Amino acid sequence: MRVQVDRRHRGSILVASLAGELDHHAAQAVRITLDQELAGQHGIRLILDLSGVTFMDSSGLGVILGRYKKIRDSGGEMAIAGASRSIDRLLEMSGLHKIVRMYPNCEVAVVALKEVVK
Amino acid sequence: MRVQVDRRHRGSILVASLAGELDHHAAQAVRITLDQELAGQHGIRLILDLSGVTFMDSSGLGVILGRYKKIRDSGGEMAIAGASRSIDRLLEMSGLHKIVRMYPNCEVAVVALKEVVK
Amino acid sequence: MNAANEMSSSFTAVSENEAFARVAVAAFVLPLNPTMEELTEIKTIVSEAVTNAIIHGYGERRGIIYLHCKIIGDRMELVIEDHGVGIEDVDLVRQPLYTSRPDLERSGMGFTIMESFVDEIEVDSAVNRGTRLRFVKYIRTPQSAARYEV
Amino acid sequence: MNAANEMSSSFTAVSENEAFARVAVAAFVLPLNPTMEELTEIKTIVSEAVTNAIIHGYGERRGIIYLHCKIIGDRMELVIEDHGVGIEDVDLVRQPLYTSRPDLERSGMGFTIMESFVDEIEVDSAVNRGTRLRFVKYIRTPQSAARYEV
Ligand SMILES: Nc1ncnc2c1ncn2[C@@H]1O[C@H](COP(=O)(O)OP(=O)(O)O)[C@@H](O)[C@H]1O
Ligand SMILES: Nc1ncnc2c1ncn2[C@@H]1O[C@H](COP(=O)(O)OP(=O)(O)O)[C@@H](O)[C@H]1O
Repeated sequence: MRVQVDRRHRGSILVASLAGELDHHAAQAVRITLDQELAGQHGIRLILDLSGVTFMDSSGLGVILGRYKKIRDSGGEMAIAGASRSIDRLLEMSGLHKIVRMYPNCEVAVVALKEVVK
Repeated sequence: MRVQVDRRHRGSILVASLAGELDHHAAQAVRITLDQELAGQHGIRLILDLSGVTFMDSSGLGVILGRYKKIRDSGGEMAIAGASRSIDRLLEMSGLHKIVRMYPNCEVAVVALKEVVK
Repeated sequence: MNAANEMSSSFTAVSENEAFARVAVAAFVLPLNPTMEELTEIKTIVSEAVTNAIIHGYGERRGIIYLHCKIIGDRMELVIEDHGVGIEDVDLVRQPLYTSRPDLERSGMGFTIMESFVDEIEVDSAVNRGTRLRFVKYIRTPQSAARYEV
Repeated sequence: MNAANEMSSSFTAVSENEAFARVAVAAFVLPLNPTMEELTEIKTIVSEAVTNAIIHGYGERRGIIYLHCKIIGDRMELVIEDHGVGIEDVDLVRQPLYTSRPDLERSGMGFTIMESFVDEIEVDSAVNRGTRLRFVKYIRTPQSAARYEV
């Protein structure tokens, strides 16, 4: 699984783009990579771009929920962008789509997240 | 495996484009489709376009050699176009590339075959 | 394909093999021409069951996972089995969001997802003997072809 | 991955399963990061051996094909076995272009191709008992990643 983290708009918003298959095998590396970015940051705004994720199961849900809780606890905001129909279905089953902001793609998410925190 | 047969230049040259995996499982259907086109034809000119073939093994060699013999026996010409590097390797191992004309793509093969039979 | 087509596989319980198991079962059912959605559901079931066998069934121990798949007509039967620690209270663990390993950030959604992606599910488990999941799924759309090449 | 990673599979000897066998082995060795060329070679070996078991080993009869794959470091061991008719003269059939079934338009190139795509090959066969092929192949390029997703 590839994870790429970009800083947008003078560092106020982080976009983490995941690509590949987000299963239990990939989860640990994704977790470590993301947590390095989040470490010691308060009020961070993170967009998880899932548009490159070709497969995901409940291990992926665990990673997403884990990051969501961390960010929320440190006064930040997290959003999901570009979830496929099948990922969307899993997010819905788990109730995650009720607590995490979801956007069709990264660009929309960036614009929306800037509004939210203003 | 998909097989598509096109007639080019007022029917004087047949182009059969194969797509998918040409293994033993696919071989029988490919054989039947091609032999229907060849049936009762004399002096036919066939270009086997392999550019869409994503996998091939020795069963594919058998199909190609079988068509080559039929066409040669009825006074026709056969050429292969668009073989990938790995298919090329198999054709070379079997000695087929010494007896069958090979071209990098379909367009080149059409031009060349028109010259050959003139 | 009137007679049954069957496939068994056993493999080392390591996380590298989660992808292998998904792909193997997907490739096996491909001649049924499942839709992309059905194929994703099948891969997800396999992934959940194999992951559970690795994390919960065997944990730190090495072990072997057993998989059996049988196709008759449009019916797929799938069995995934481990000889690990087993489950004490099957009704409890099948509840949505229940997980015995929140420390590993498990979501507790595995059983819920598996249940919603199959037509039948059967859980057999015995403590210190292991766990056996049996699924039945009908591939309802033999017409619509999903073509994959690996 | 210091300890061995192993996978066994057995499946109905029907031509639909040729693609399954190729894909399963390819998916299993993928964590070694083989090049595209190595992956094609591996799939081709599997395809040749499984096809031979179906056509020559079992012919009209139904039967089961056994496959075993083991990875230790960069070394892959692969065994493909049938319990079919067996081979009387192994030296004869290994010759390039030899085929006992020209009526099926077989090319007689299976053994030649398998031999040139592996580092070691071992053929064990007994008439009316079956045939067992054992291959060793080193994945020499663990660095260069070929990424496939199915
Ligand atoms: N193969 C297994 N062996 C032992 N326990 C299991 C197995 N599969 C599931 N369990 C138990 O069932 C619980 C719920 O499983 P599941 O719904 O997949 O959620 P999760 O894997 O996220 O914990 C697990 O936390 C575990 O306690
Ligand atoms: N599994 C097998 N069981 C019995 N005979 C076999 C088996 N594999 C190969 N053979 C014999 O070896 C011959 C050569 O095999 P091969 O080189 O693969 O060519 P082909 O399959 O095109 O005939 C076959 O024609 C067959 O007689």
